[in-house]
Amino acid sequence: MGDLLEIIGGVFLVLGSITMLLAAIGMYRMPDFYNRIQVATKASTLGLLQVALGVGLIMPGWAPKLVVLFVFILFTNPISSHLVARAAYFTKVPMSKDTKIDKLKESISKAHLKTVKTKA
Amino acid sequence: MDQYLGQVVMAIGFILAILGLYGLLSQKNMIKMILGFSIFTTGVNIIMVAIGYVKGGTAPILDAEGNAVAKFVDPVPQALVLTSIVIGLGVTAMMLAYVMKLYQDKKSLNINDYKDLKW
Amino acid sequence: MLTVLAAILGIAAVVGAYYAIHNEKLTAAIIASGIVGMVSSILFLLLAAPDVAMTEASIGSALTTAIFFFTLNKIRQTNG
Amino acid sequence: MDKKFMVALLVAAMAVILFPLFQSFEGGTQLSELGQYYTQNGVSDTGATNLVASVVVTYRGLDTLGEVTILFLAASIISFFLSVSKDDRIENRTVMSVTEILSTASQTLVPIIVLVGAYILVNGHLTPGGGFQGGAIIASGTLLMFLANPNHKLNHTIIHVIESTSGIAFVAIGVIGVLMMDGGFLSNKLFDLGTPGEVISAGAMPLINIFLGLKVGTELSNVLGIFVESQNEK
Repeated sequence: MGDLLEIIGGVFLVLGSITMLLAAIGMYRMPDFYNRIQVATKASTLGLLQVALGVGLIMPGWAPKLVVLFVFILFTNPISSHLVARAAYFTKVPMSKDTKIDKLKESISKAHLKTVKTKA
Repeated sequence: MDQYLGQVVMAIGFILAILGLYGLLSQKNMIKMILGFSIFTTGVNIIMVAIGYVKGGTAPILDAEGNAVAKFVDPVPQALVLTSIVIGLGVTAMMLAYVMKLYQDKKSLNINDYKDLKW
Repeated sequence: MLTVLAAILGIAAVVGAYYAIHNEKLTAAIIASGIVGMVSSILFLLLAAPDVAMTEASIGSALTTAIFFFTLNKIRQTNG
Repeated sequence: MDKKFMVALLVAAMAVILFPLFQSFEGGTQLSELGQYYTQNGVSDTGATNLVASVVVTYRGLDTLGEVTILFLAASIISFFLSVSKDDRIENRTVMSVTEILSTASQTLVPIIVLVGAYILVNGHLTPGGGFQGGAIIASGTLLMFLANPNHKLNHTIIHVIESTSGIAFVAIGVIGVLMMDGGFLSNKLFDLGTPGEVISAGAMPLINIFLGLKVGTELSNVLGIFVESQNEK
């Protein structure tokens, strides 16, 4: 029984490594910053989750801590890359020439700047 | 296998410390100087932790029953570096506060423009 | 094996430090110094110092970078 | 003398000073005498399974007190320099609006981050962690709060009360150790040492860790808050 769990965990570890490798290849192949950050975020989130699952199957004692890690990765990874991409858009990082549609430009007028009152 | 891990990491610490010192001395921009200082601090911290490293040692934490399971690394340098990192943040923040006030005064980040105490 | 990993991380740290010192753009230099902090936290973990690695990860890469950017923003504001 | 030459000379001198340290370093096959004493007698002396925490809090507690004082001095100098008077404050500041994703995520994540910080702080004598680490993690939670809402105002009264109270409590525990026991300043034997590996064990160490973490966390949050508020100055 323990051997079977270990084998399944090993398979998940290998799957996670392959996903991360695909992310690295995608970083090299993609034409511009926005495509690259999309590839890196999706593949690395999935790869990290697979690695965590594999470790949890091999070492069942660590499972509660790995669940907490799961939640943290699922929350923070997409949010941070969303913010990085948004910052890149507003600092005018150039897009690839093949980009046809720019939805963010349509939906944002001047509303992204707002004035706040600083006096209490 | 990992015969030279301590030496390799210590060499990295030396290179970082010397690069940081070079940046601190050679740059004119005050923010760049503070960046050099923080890199220097990081390098010195790495050197200190590497001094306490023991070949094949594990972190100095016992198991749940309070028995030593394996060879430990030295806990004393780790304890010193722990406080040194937090103080490094405090000192960096203090220097940046000085830079903000100096910039409000003279509108320049160049260290050569501040000659009030030079005589 | 760990030695090779440490050497690769060390190259990243040294390149980041060189970039932080020699780049003209301040924002890029600050982010490079944040990378140095993050990499050095992994080096602490390799040297069997998890306590130090935790502190360095949250202070060296998050708080220091944030304080530098607050200063930069203030300087840009004062400039008008 | 040329300045570049002087810089090169100083850097080379530093390298020459540091090189013998590197050359004589053998990667360490055994601990120093002090480290050996700490690793062998750490558990029986302090009852904590995390030896780094026992060095920071108990064996070298006086040094830690000095370091907390340095941090307090740095924070005081920063707040003295960057405090903004009411007349100097600009009325309206234009900032980039925060996306809904970030504001929602920060509402969910900040309590979790502070909870993780508290866990690390309370379990400092068992697993990696302790006052300094927990405080730094709590401060990074505050940083996320500021990123999600740049106009957030910290309640300075509460922060100062927590900071001063924990500082006084830290010193008070040390003085009680001198007066009541014969263990000396910051003695660990204020309470029963208990069995190593349980949450309530190791004498006064969890209590000291909690006060240390509260002090470091509030101090770093306070520094961040001052830096954010100084953006509103004219």
